[in-house]
Amino acid sequence: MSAARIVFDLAMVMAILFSGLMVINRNPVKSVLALVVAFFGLAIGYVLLFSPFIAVIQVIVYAGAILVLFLFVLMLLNIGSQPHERSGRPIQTLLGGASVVVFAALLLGTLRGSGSRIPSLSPENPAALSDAGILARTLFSGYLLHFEAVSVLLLAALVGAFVLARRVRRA
Amino acid sequence: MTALDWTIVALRVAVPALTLPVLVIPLTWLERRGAAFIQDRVGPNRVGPFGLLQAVADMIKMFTKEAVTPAHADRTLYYLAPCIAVFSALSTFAVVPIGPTLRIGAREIPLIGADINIGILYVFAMTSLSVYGLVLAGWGSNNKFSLMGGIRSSAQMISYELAMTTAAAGVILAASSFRLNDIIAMQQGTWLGFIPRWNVFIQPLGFLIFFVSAFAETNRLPFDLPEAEPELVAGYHTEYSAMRFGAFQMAEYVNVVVACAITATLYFGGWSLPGFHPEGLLGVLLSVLVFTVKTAIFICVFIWVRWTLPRFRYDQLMTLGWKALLPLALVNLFWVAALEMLRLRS
Amino acid sequence: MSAPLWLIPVIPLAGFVVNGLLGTRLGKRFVSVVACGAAGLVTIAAYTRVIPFLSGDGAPILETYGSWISVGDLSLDFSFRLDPLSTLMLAFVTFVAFLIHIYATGYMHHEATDGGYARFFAYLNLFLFAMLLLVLAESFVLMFVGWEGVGLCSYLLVGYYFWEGYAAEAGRKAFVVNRIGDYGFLLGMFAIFTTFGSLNYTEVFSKAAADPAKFAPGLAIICFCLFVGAMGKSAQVPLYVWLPDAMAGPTPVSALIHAATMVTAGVYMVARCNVLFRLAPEVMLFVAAIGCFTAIFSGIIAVAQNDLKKVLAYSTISQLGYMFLACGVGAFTIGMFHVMTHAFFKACLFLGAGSVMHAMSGDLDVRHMGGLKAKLPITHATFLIAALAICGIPPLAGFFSKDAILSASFEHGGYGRVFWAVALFTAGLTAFYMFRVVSLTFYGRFRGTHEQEHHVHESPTSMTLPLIVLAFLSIVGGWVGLPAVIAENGNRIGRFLSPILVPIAGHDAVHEALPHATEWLLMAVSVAVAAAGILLAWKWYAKEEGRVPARIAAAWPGLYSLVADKFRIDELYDFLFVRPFEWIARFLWKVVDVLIIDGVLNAGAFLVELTGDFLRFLQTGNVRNYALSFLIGLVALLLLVVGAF
Amino acid sequence: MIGGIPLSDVLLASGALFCIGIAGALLRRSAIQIFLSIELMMNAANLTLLGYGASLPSREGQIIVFFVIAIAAAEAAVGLAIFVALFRHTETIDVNKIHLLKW
Repeated sequence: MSAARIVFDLAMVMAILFSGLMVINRNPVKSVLALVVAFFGLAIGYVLLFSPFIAVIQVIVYAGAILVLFLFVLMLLNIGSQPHERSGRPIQTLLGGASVVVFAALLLGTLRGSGSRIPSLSPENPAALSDAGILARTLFSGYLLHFEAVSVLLLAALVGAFVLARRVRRA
Repeated sequence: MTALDWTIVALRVAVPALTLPVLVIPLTWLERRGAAFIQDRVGPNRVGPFGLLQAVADMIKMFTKEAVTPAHADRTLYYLAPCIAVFSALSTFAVVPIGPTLRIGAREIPLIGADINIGILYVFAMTSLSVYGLVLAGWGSNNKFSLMGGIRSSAQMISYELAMTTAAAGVILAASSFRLNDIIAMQQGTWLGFIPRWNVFIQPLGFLIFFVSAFAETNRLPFDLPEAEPELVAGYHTEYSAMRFGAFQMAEYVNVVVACAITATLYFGGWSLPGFHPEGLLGVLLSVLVFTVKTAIFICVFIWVRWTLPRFRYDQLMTLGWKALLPLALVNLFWVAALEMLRLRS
Repeated sequence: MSAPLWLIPVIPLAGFVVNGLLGTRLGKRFVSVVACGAAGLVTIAAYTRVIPFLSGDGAPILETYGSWISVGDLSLDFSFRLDPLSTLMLAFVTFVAFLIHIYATGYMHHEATDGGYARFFAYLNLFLFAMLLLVLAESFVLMFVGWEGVGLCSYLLVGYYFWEGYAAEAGRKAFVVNRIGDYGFLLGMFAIFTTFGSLNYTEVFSKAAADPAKFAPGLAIICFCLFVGAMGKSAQVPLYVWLPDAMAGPTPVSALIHAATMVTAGVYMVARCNVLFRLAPEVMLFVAAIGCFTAIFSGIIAVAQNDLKKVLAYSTISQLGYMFLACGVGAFTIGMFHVMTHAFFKACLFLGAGSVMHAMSGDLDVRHMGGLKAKLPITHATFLIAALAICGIPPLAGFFSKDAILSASFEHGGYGRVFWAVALFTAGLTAFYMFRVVSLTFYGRFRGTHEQEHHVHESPTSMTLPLIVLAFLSIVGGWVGLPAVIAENGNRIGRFLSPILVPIAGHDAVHEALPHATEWLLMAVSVAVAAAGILLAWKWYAKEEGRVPARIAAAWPGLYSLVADKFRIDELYDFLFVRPFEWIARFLWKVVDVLIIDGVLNAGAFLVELTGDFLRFLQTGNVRNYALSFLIGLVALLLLVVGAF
Repeated sequence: MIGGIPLSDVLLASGALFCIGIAGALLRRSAIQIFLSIELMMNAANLTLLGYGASLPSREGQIIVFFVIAIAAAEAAVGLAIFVALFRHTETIDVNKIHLLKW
């Protein structure tokens, strides 16, 4: 076991644990917080997968902006812990749980069944992947149109969010 | 790696992590004396010569006071908040180069915590985490003033992060690198023999925006809306006392130091000076001194501004961030991009 | 300095755009300045081309501005043509339009500011644009654009008082009847394209002229279809019924569109296609016969009308008949000559009628008028001059053109003599009904109400000035076409227009001129007939105040009412066409649409609704249900994939 | 192996996170937690992309993740705006109680 693998696995275990906490917790604020930690763990994993740029973006955008936005909304609307009450939809819950289990089993089965198919092209120097400069050059040459399209999408989202969340004043 | 290597790595991490909290002590003194000077008062002058030990006394007081936890607070979050605040403040400094590479024999010791190739992005990432400390303090205290402070800080920090990052993007563009050492390297030398090749001379607008945003990011006056005393008692840390309160104070001062250090690095050449080529141990120490002086100057500006300017209203703060700084930062970015294009053409 | 041809239609178009978009905001004065400015500018621009052309050799000038349509074999350019024919039209269309624009500023002055005024002038400018496009076009298709454009403007302007039911109906009628003619024109264009493979004048005419034997068989169809188009636009029997109703529009519109310019487009088109028509002698005969019949038919109707503008409308139809008669007997240049002189005196008459109407507070019934000579001296004088001109009293404009038509049909031989006789009688009729209205309007005693008498006044300068100019042109306008017997080289317009009659291989254009004595005799006869008509009308209506006609009407009440009711042609059409169409429409509506189509749709809708009634239970509104079904689908897909392993 | 990390570890972690995300989205009733679970699923997908990207090696993985993060930001902004509007209207975040869009 290499040191990288140990760190990676630890980070992943942390991410999985806190994701579970996120799902289980009744307090949405703590849920968000658990997810922040999970994402932080994922970011560590990303660094080890030679994607430090993505890792930092992950922290800046997800942890630093999106989840803060969640917190902001929760605090703005003052949504605290939700009282525990029965779902009243047992079939939904049962069927949902069963589907998740089946899905997980299928995933596991696929992974195991395809163990030999996972590409094991030994990369000569995957460390080159972590160079943000080359990544930028790839992004801005081969994917410029996509980049611009995403920027337009973000603008649309900005306008949309503004329009949706605006308090309609009745004259 | 030998044990010596490990020791050096540990030192590179530990020295800033230990120095920065200690720096809070002289800074508190500086702040209070500076305030007194500006307000034409005497200031603390009883404990030690010129009251120099006043801050130490304060610290002892904080450590020994009772740490009250409000009855209805969300304990987890309440305890976690100051830790996050200190953590994010301290971890930011890991990528700031405080001097050139030190050569002792065949060994090269870079005077930087971690010379990663996305250094400046790391700074922003960590800064963006610092908001959690404030927000969770606000939420966990279960106090409406704290909550208001928390809400304010989350909106304020996200807003100003935009302007700050966009301003810094100008520097990144000019340096073609996220690495802070590269950014320092590109600022060495002079124009016309006497103007240092500092970014501040090419991008004065960018510098201004970055510096103003830094005030908002560190919650310092005139942008200390999350803790605005007249409205919110003490904002997000209303319910904190003793050393937990001290942790927030410490985080604030560390943030100030880091902001000043980053400003000095991005716009004023960091540890370098034109015409100064550090050689040997002495040279490296002089470089560190240069860096310290530059940072100290900005810290003084921070203190000066705090006691000079009144607090903004919240809507003014938002208007300034979104409608003035962000567009101006974009203008700056276009300007730098145009310069780069010209440079590449010629 | 001369304007490019494209500028000429573009100027009024600009006026239209400005007035149409901004007119209501900027007030009457601005609208007037823009509209009249556009008309004036276009007149100047046109004359910068007309005057050099008059002194040139008459060779057509083509200006091409780029490709317009290029589909398959069809290739059309945006190109304009300046030749004697279009020069003539350009010269009088722009000038008369300018005068009428000025007149209209006075006439429409009492219009409400809320859009009506600006709308009127915007449409007027648009009309001018379309008319100039029609005139300058180098291809049938571009001409058709102008042709439809003037039709549209005619519709819009006839229905100008759209809130009055009759105006809207009249506009609709004009549009529908014109559509029949346009359909003919379209068919004609299709036939031309299949026959000649082109729709450019130059190409079509040169091909036809170069090899008449090859194309002659198809030409009868082509010319007939084109003439149907001309019949619709130029109000010939049987498609004339829209023109009298079109008098519902404001009087400047009647003068400009329904007398001077648009209605002569048919004549222009026939003259333009003279090469084709000359190769189809049977259609030529048909044209002449229709023209001749229209002339006398509408002349008779005019005698019994009491509405001043209606009389002028029927007179216009009659005069258009003359023009087609001229074309039909091969005298295209004379037809165009009459188009020009008619534009002057008929515009003058209409504007005079408008002036009278202005004075009479909108009343147009000649039975309420009388003795207006003293109150309206300028209107009276100009109206009288124009009336004399239309009657064909020398040396006024109408005399030369009408006399030329008469002698042309006389010398045509064969049926031409019959046409001559009918046309001669119509000339007398024209003189009679024209002077009937002149006498009833301006002489005798006033027969209207007291308020009207009190109100009667001469029109403002902006209205009388165009009247004077047009009256002057009604006098001198004919002097460009003096017959050879008066001055050897007097027929300048004939010589100027002669290049449009492209020589056709195998057809010699030589015809023997009539002996001078015969010509003098013909002139004398026509003048005498006209004078007789004038005198009779004068005696009956001015001196005896209509006692004789009243007795005649009383003696044959059936005949009188038949004529007064315009031979009940509208009723006939109503019975023959409109009613059957209504039945068909009713059938399509009640049976085909409501029962069959709606039935099918409703049945389909019912089925969909039924399905929806069951399927809607799947839509619970609960997001988690949807997410669950989504996941179950995913699991199923994954199972499928795993199974395929 | 990617610098010492087997790809199967990456895929296993990614699958586990994805399943947790699905379970959260399906079984929780708080709209906020459903939203968070969706974000988590997206991150699980990102992890896979980066894992394969590093293993191939190819930069496309990072680029796709870059776009996914940008789109997630847009989605979060609009989603939260909808959420705010909805909450103002219904005063609840329980999706079982928000079922206006039905027959």
